[in-house]
Amino acid sequence: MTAAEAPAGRQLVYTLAITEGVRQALQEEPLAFMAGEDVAGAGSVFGIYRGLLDEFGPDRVIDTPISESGIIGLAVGAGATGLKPIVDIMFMDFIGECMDEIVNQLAKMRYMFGGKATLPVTVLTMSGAGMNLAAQHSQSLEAWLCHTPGLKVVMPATAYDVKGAIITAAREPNPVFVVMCKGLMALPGEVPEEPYTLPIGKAVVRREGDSLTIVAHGRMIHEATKAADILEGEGVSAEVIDPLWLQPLDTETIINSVSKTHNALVVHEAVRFGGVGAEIAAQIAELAFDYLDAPVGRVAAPFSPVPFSPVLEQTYVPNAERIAAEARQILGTG
Amino acid sequence: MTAAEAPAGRQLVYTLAITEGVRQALQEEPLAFMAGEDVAGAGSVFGIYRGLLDEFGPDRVIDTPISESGIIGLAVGAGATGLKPIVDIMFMDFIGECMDEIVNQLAKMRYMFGGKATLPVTVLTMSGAGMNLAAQHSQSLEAWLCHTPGLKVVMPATAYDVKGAIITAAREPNPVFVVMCKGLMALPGEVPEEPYTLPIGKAVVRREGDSLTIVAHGRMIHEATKAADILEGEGVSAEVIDPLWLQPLDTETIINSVSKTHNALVVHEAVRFGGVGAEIAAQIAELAFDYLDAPVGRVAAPFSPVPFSPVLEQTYVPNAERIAAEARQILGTG
Amino acid sequence: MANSSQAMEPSEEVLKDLHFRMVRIRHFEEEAGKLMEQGKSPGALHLYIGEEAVASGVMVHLSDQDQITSTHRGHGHLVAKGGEFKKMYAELYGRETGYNKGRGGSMHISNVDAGMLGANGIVAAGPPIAVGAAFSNKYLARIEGRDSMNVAVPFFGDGATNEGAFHEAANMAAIWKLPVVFICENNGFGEFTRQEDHQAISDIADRAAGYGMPGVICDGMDAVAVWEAAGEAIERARSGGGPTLVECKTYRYVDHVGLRGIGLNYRTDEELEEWKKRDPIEQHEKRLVEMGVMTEDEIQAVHDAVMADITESIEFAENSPLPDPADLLNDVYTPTAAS
Amino acid sequence: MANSSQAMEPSEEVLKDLHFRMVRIRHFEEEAGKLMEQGKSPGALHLYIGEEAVASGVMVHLSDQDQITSTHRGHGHLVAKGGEFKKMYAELYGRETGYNKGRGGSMHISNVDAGMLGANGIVAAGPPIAVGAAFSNKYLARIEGRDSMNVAVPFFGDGATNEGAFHEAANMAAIWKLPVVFICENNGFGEFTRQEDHQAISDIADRAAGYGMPGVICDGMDAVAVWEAAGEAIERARSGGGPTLVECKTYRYVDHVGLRGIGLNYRTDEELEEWKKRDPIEQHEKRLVEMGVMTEDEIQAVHDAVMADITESIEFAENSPLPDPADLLNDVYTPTAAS
Ligand SMILES: Cc1ncc(C[n+]2csc(CCOP(=O)(O)OP(=O)(O)O)c2C)c(N)n1
Ligand SMILES: Cc1ncc(C[n+]2csc(CCOP(=O)(O)OP(=O)(O)O)c2C)c(N)n1
Ligand SMILES: [Mg+2]
Ligand SMILES: [Mg+2]
Repeated sequence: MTAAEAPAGRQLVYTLAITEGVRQALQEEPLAFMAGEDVAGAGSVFGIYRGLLDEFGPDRVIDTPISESGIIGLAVGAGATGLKPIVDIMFMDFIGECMDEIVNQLAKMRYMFGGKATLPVTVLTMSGAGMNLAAQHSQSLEAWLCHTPGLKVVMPATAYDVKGAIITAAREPNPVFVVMCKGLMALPGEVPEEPYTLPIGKAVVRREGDSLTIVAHGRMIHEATKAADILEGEGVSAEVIDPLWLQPLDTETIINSVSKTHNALVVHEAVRFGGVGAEIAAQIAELAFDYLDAPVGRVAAPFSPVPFSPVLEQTYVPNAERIAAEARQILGTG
Repeated sequence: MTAAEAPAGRQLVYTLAITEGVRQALQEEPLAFMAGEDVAGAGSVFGIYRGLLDEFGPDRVIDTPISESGIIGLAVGAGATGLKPIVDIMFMDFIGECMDEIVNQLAKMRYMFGGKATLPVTVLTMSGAGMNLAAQHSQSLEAWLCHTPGLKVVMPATAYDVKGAIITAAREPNPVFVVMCKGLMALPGEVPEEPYTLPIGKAVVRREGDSLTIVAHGRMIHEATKAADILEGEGVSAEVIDPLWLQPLDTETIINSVSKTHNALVVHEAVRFGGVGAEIAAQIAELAFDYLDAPVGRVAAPFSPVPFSPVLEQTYVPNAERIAAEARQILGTG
Repeated sequence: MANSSQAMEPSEEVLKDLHFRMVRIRHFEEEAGKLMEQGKSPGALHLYIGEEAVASGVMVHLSDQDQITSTHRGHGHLVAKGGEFKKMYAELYGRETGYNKGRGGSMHISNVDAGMLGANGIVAAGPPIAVGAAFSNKYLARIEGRDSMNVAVPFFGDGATNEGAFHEAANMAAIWKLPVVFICENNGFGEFTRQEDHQAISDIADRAAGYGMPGVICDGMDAVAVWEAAGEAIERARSGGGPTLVECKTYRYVDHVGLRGIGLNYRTDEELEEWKKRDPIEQHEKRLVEMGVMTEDEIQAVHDAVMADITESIEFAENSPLPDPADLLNDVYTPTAAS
Repeated sequence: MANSSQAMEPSEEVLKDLHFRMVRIRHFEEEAGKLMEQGKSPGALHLYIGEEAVASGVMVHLSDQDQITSTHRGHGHLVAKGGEFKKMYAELYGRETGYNKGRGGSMHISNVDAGMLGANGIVAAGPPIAVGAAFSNKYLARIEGRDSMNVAVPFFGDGATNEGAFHEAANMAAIWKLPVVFICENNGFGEFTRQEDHQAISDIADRAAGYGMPGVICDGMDAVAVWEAAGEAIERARSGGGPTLVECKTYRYVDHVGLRGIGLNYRTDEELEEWKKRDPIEQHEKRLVEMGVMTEDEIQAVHDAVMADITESIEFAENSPLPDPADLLNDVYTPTAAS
């Protein structure tokens, strides 16, 4: 258990932790506003912003047209001129509509201007598969964002972390993407009532272990933890690390763990080729070279769009069983 | 020297090899057309399509409005209904404007339709830094494309390869991105007059060697070759591999080489974090685990936007010296 | 515009055809909605109930060689374009026998063979694709020496007209005088946001002038009105007169997703009731009877036949094989000899 | 529109101001072009020569608290917004003393302190950013209890109006009645493509109606005409009347990149000559003399002073320090206490 864990106390589901994070961010900063498609009247299609319009009014909680380029542009322009925009891109799959604004404007403005602009922008978006929403509403595209200098990227997978991530992002003077997991919306967890932040770029050790380090982010952290349970039953002690921040990445915590366990497995929901797991695996293989007993394994989605049919989607999305199987492979116990 | 090398013969510069590739693709396929911003009247801002309008007329060589989403949408719709679109996205930096059409439409339509659509689309675009064009006209964003199931990606760095890549792409029934290198426009090379293709997914061994495998793509292949020259002078024999196709990637050729040399260095122009080099390095570290004498090295751009000032850009873009230095590091001779 | 005037009077055959298509959509959707609410079919369904006149009024003019692009709310378009219920329900169930072999589901349901280039999960993704199809149509007519062109018809909502993709597509179609008819299904909402909150105009047809194409408004609750407006535009497109933007004012009876239509907090039940008074099917059936085109019994027989088809088709879907997980990676790429 | 009528007559001060800004742009650009062609300044320059009346006519109405967004052709906008030559040439030279510390160069030249939110290498990237700035202006006026708002002005070309980003921004500005004035610099070309080949309309102002905002056309070769049209729109925006699209018909004397203006294969020298007859600076100088606002000598003195400033500034730039490669990664992120 590490610092970022919540103390015993009030339970809140993931969705309500999101709401509370945004609410407190708006409460503490009069220059903060929230905008996005159906975030106000409807409180988002996911219901994650319900009540915010009533509390903060239509000047601060704003329904936009279906215009993702416009939404990120709004955040860039408002952020560069003194406000603290919190904008929502409903499904992460829709960032394709505004990658220019994200990558060429939001991420680069400060640098291109020689440090003379500040972009205190928070972007909230929902990623992940498992709900039979097919190829255009199920993607995990964090790799694009993490490859983009100027952005910070956090992928909270617990109620505690999602609230903390939002408040951290809202207080940050840099653009932060909070990539949320739609598969976790009903997940309860301990969430303190007061506002709190997460240390930027700090991984969380979700479970300690000796013989294998599993690095998993987003919803996969829960599958990795389940896999660790399965492995424990087989006498294998796995350490489970949630990087939480993919940009900047906490290489140190990961390498320290692998130096201890001598084995590593990287897990994510995105397709394997070119996913963030490639970067993590490459770093481990490079920096823990002398410690590794076996090649770094990777469990991720195969190289196809997300299929609709549940029977295919279940095969597609990584799960505890596949993680455990790969772990056995690495440890030579399979 | 391998199969993909040109026989001795006619020399053509990179730009003219591009023109010839497109010309022959249009000649051999009446259903092929080319469209893009300023590709017709002006023959592109790079001059790479000069003469095509005159030869094929305005029905087949078409200037579009400045509408990148529209251009890729045009290719998707025309491709799915029987034509063979060849479209140009001037600078690769502009793909942010049409990532939705690229990733959610072009790449996925066939899969989402259960295999019942075919997308014989070629996208030509120009990548890379080194010409003082600053942060929005210098990027290498191939990692986004390679992480997208449904796309093929080739990054030709010689006159021979760029012509072959274009004809290969034009004959392919799948979407292919031909990511060209603006830093190579004046590069001459041997180019046969007749149309020819490249084997899809086959790497090219640019230079054979025993003690280190350098995997480099795009313009960096030339820097890697120069680095190999430098190293040769120091008694180090480096094998230089150009994957050429980044999707699908020729893992086999790379792994075979590393199994022989026991050392590997991956080089590209994109920023290091999350670049295609991470995937290549991770694959080498995994699949050649038992052969590696040292960690896989990576030389790539640091984590910032491309700076304008030449003095900064020169520091930013990898070059032969940095590659050689990293090689020495890996080999412990530095 | 000249030579389309004789098309203004729908024949009895057309009137029956409009009716048949609307009835097929209505029942297909109601049953699909129930299946979803019963948890029998996976995923989310965006239903077309209330808007049947639009798809039907347009589709009567199109052959299998004409293409359409659709939206997240796409079943109605496919049904109207002749979609077979068996393959449609099988798709909603994620079965191998579905139109997309279960890979696409509701949001991507398609039938390329009949020119239905897919429902789409991305708002406004359709118009640029339709422009591409229209480009093909013009190109092929040219090289085949035909005067008349196939037409591409993108359907899209009011909300979609605020996406850049719509704008780029409309402009391209206009410059090149492509055979495209842009059909805007203005149901007054993008999800839960009213039109007045997502654009400062009330007639989307006003956008047409900015592209240099005609803009037309029609009553999207009246199949004949849609048929007339679309017919004129399609005829013009076919004969080289270029694109038109046709705005159909309509209303969605149900929620953005699923069947529930009343008790929603973003609109009043009264508003819904007002629109229902002009129900496209009831209105049209009244007309059919009044004009003596069909008797009430004949109308009932259409409903019964459609329901029978549905019952059989759902059974077919439920008994159809699931995709084989071993085939997961098939169909990502078209096989090539070369690779 | 009512209370802006008294602004219609430019004072002598305004007339001189318009002149001064135009002259500064013209000489700045000509000298910058020479530096590029001599290989002294790196990268590519998109010059504004011929279009000076637009930036100048608009900028006279703006204070440092009002923002603009610019284009790849951005020097003119920054000069008109009071840009200092020293910092501008230093930026073109990639020096640490440049506005962007050499990180941005011509295509990103900016001065956030004076509300110049950057030239931009991405066509049509400006309008959405300007909408964001206007959103701030309205928001801040509200919480500070001010009636009058700062105004955000995106400049963009005819070609840019075909990008989706323009469309989305215009729509958003209109819904929320934001203080934005969209200034379209219609120079008849997007790079080498004529307007008639990139859109089927000839007046871009026609697009305004589709967003529910006024659209105005003015002579972009006449600084006073621009000043008048922009003034009315800016006044309206400032006082809460919402956005306007102002189309300024103008012409670029030089090539898309660099100085060469004649002998281009995508336009005739005659066309250029026609436009040059209405040269914005010559026209305006004639007016100044005729109206007795300035003598020829006084005009010459302005030119001389500007040229002296330029000479000194180029020298400053050439003698300025280069960025230190050790600072390469500075300024990617704003430093945070937390991380
Ligand atoms: C690019 C994109 N943005 C947002 C969404 C989420 N979304 C799905 S449907 C919808 C509303 C569409 O409204 P409209 O175009 O009017 O169609 P309607 O649902 O009313 O038929 C939205 C915002 C999406 N699917 N794609
Ligand atoms: C998104 C994007 N697409 C294409 C380009 C390449 N490009 C640079 S300037 C230009 C023409 C712009 O035309 P217009 O908007 O009329 O401005 P002008 O140059 O005439 O001032 C183009 C296509 C770009 N910079 N960005
Ligand atoms: Mg709607
Ligand atoms: Mg122009």
